[in-house]
Amino acid sequence: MSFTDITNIALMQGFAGLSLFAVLLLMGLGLAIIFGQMGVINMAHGEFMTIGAYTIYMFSTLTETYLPGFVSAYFPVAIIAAFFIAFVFGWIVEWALIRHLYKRPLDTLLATWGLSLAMQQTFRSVFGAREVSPTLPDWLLGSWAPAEGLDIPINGMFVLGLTAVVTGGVLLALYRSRWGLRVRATVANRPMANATGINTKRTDRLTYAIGCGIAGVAGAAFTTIGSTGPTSGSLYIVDAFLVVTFGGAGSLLGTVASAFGIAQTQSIAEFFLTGSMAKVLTLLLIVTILMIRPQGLFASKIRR
Amino acid sequence: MADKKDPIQAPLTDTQRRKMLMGMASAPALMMPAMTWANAAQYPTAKVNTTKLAVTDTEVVVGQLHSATGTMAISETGSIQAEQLAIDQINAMGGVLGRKIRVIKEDGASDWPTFAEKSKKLLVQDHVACVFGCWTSASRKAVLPIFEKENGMLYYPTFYEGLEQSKNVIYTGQEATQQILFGLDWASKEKKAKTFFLVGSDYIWPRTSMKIARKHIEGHLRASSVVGEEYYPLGHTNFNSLINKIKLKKPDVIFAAVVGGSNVAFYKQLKAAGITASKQFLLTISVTEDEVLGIGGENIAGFYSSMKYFQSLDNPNNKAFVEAFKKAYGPKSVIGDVTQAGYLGPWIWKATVEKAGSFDVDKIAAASGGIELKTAPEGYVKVHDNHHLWSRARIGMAQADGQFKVVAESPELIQPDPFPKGYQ
Amino acid sequence: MNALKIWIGKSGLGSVLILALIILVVFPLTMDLFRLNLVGKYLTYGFVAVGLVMLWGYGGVLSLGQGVFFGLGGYMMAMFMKLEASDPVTTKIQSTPGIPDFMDWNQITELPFWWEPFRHLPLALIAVLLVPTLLAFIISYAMFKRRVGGVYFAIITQAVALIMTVLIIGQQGYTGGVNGITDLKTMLGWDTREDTAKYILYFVNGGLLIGAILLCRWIQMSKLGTLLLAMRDKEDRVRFSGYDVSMFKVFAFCLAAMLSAIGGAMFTLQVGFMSPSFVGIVPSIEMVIFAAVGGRMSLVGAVYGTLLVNFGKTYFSESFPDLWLFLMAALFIGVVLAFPNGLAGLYESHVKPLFGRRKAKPETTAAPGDGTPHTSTGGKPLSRGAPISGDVQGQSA
Amino acid sequence: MSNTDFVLAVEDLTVSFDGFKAIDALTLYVDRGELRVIIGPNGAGKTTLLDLICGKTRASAGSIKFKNVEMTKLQEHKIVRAGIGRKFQTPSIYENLSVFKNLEVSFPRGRSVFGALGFRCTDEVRERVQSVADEIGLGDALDVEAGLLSHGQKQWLEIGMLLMQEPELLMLDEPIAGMSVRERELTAELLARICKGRSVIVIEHDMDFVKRIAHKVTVMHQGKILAEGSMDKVQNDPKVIDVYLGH
Repeated sequence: MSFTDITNIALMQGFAGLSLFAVLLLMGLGLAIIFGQMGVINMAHGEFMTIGAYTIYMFSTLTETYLPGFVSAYFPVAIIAAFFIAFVFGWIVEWALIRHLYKRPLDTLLATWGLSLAMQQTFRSVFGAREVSPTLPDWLLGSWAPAEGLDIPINGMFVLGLTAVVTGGVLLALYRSRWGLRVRATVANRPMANATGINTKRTDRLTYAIGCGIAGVAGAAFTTIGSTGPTSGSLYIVDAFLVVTFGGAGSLLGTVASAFGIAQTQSIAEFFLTGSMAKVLTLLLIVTILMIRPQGLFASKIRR
Repeated sequence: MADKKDPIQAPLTDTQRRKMLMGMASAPALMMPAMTWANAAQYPTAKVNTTKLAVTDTEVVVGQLHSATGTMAISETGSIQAEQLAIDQINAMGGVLGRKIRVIKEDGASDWPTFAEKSKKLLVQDHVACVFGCWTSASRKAVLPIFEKENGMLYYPTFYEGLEQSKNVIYTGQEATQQILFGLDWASKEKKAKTFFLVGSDYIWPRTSMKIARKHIEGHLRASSVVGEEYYPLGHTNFNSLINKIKLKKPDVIFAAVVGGSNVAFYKQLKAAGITASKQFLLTISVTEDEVLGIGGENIAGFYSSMKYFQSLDNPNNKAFVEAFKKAYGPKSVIGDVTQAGYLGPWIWKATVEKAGSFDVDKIAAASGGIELKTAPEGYVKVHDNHHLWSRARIGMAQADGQFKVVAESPELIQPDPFPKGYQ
Repeated sequence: MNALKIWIGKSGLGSVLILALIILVVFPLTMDLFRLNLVGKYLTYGFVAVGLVMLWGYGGVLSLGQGVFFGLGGYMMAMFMKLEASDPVTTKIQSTPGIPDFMDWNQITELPFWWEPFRHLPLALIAVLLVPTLLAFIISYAMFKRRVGGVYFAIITQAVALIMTVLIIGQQGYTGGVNGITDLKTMLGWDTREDTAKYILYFVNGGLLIGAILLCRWIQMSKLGTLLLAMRDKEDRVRFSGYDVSMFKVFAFCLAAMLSAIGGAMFTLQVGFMSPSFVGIVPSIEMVIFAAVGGRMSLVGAVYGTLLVNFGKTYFSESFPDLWLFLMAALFIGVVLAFPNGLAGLYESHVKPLFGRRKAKPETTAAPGDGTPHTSTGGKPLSRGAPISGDVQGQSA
Repeated sequence: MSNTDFVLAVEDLTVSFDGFKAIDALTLYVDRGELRVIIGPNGAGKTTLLDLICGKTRASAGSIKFKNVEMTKLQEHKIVRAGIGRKFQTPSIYENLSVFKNLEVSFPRGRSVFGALGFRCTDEVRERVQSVADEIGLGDALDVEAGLLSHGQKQWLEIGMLLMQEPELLMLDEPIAGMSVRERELTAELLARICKGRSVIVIEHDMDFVKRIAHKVTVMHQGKILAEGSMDKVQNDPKVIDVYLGH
């Protein structure tokens, strides 16, 4: 075991932490918007991610069948499509379901749980009970090896880059766009926002749909690192909730920080402990910190 | 109940259904050449059914208990299809003792208590003659006491950890030693492997398998050692830290028993970390053609899997089986090890009933030892007195198209040994 | 006699009586043992649902981790029965006879010390009651003292459920892992799998459940019940009337946990195994749904809800195997959207008016709302805020 | 600061929300048996001050002594049990309970979890409820659901709930908001009666009402005390006129 080897492992381990951070952040982001800005608990978040994953699958199948020459190019298009498909679906769900429940946040949890059951069964009926594997373009596979014994996963870098773009986009939208202004106004004071002519209903619908759209993007991106099947989304939902809760609802910065913290803890613990114990340790740490600081890492102090 | 649409067949069009029947029609000649056409009159119901099973002069009811929903539906779908295919083929040949088989399907919903509830329903309320079902160890453990208490018969298709033997279960998959030892010997001999890194999901089957593997590596292989042993929670999707640990140890072999959704993440991330077949030798005991569907052939090509059956097996039995299966479930469908084991269940049961001349569970349990099946897709199999099957072990190399190329095969049938001495 | 009648009417005992008749007389007379055993199993979930009525309906605190307590109770019972089932004679095939089989499979050669108390039934029973309650106390004390409530509390209980599952599955040498603790046979030599045992256990279970409902009813009628309701609507007012609000919530949480644990123990006894699939998030949410379907304010309704959902699940999954998940989903969404007060709310707003209102003499000590029409009319958010519905209703019929 | 004879001694009290000092080094003393009125423009920190005293908000610095006992670190219910009662700005009563229940719940016994379980409504409790109800003019309305009361009656009911606890310091946040002229008069009389034997702090905007009830007036502005003294003195203070009365 030479010094270079250890440096390489350390570098790769560092990147492993970063890439887990990106994964957690990306899966938590859509939820953070919906939960943090609207107070709605979207238990169907995982299934919206699955929508994204199946979008990639459909695109890959269609491309392979009809435009075999474009297999290397379909992926970015499919990710954008994943956003819009999940967005439209989110829009409909908000209209049909969520808008009736704004005053009862805990009930949104039950209703969206029912929704997630129905969505899973729909995936099963449409795509079959088995997992599928979209054909990924070659440029997304394999690793980038800048030096002997040092392999940086390309899919990890891709997810990291995508997360940066999406997070940046969300922050920009929230703090620089009219939609963001409306959302923040609505969060701060709904009646007042209404009074100043903001259509809060429309804002809510848009917010929910955007949250779902981001979930779709996350699901699409995760086809590069994980499975695509009817129940794939359920693998992510709890982690996503932990990230958002731990970060403190209503604070995107908190979500970023918490994703980073959880990712590093878990990734380092996994390296030095067994997988199961690492998971327990991470979860215990989260719960302990939440007990000391129940409002999450970042939450502003206000007069209660 | 029989006319109930089964979730797996539901998408089939009428044409497909017709094709499927045609496929079956060709089966009798192939499957049971020496078959004597039984007729029900020869076997009066009062004689063949003394324990109030759901057997009439024209019909025998059996149960099928798998997860059609929930996380395990991914894996269990193949078994459901294969068992149904076998039953349809048997019916097309005239049934068992002149009686058509009627199936009551129950959904275990990937939930062990549900398995227990449904198995009890099948046995106590429906009085089924036997049940084809279960996949995970946990579901089997949940139903086993019920089968023993209510004296039912379970045909269990999955390769499993062993350490179990029951009058009321026929294990048509391999117990752990049948699957593991040959593969390890082969790796040691052919691939000159000395250092092994063991990776598994965190539950009884991988843990027991790895225990056996470790004892074998340390006790029976020359100058070999285990350099790492890791377990990850079911459903774990991030393996980068594990991969770095593997890189740190530089093992000759990664010996893997990762299952479910984790499986896909594991192989995708291995590939992304530069661990591909050209650089690393990997032997798994948990990837069949079914799993490759989700993983993607390109992500696993070149790695090895130790099973008793691969879809690509070149023998007439298998050719007929694959053809019939594809006719029934579409040309793109694949057949994994457990799917084939599931297919064996109804045929073994039929042969046993005919040997015993009775549907009674006690008589079947007693008659099971020594039952032979010359028509099995995996080749000749025989039921041992301990209710497991003699079977061959095979090593397949994964191909990019999702199939396996068989590269090694045990010369003899391996005797099942659910309680292996020296491995506990 | 008349006084008794008034008291029964006032305390809503009439509905409890009907439920008791259904559980203890009607079901046993009309069902075969298999179905009765199923009902018995469902009724163990009823304990959880009743606890949730106290915690969620009355206390206004939603827990998504009740499975933890159900599971713990079940595991404690299972540990006792497993030790009894693992005597050295029956386990002589193992490398270490006399310990549970799964320990042997995991190369454990000695019974862990914390398993020892479970050799004794009284200790095991005490553990069934106390361990989950203690855990509930620790969790809820830390949370409620810091005013964690609502959505946050729900999510943190989810995290607890997750941790518990990972721990149980990860430590399979000590817990049986994913498989759980299976193949339980006897309790003090009494074979719990026999038909007579099943009947006895069913009645014990039913009796305990009715007892639990009566206990909760009594709590509801005490000042504590009034305070819980008061807290749900005007927490600050209660606090500034000199009450330690957090301790009341802790009490409600511990009560719900203890009830769940009893349910879990009864489950183990009747079904014969315990598995981590009860501890996780999915079963915990399902149990909340039972209470929601029955009516989150109604103890009796919660039991009906539990029975309805479970019968529905069994029936749908047998009759419409490819549609049953859609039907369950529709049930959940429908209940939340259209009938936020569940079956009990439906009964209050639609069935009860048909009988007319027999107005009892107003009594100062009676529950409020005396005979005035309820606000529980469908999807209005208001009706949830209104604490009065279901069998809280004192005087109207 | 050493012990004092004051029932309430607030010294150097400061609280800041994200840097904004809502109360800034405020010092205030209240005598036994005194009825103090706090006035000041919106945002002066009046309600925050009450929140701080009753523990609803935690102080960043300074001390609050009630009968020479430090209150800033105590939990809210302990502060209440020490003898401080607080009425909120909007009537905070249990709308779904009867007037009787509202008062009964406020009776200072059975305050622990198991105490509440074992609590019985004895004749002593009944008598006490009746007498308080008479005091607040709701003696005939005991069985009425509280939500059906008029706005003024709700205010009285909340005061009655506080009286049930027999506090030594009573803090009322805008007690006559939304009341008719007649109700205001009755409230003024009520306040005059209840400040016998206890101290009362009232926040109010209505100057006529203040004039009528106040023993002493404190004017707050931007988290600080601007002036303090009799109504006449305060009214003529040029600083006060400048920030408040003059506008």
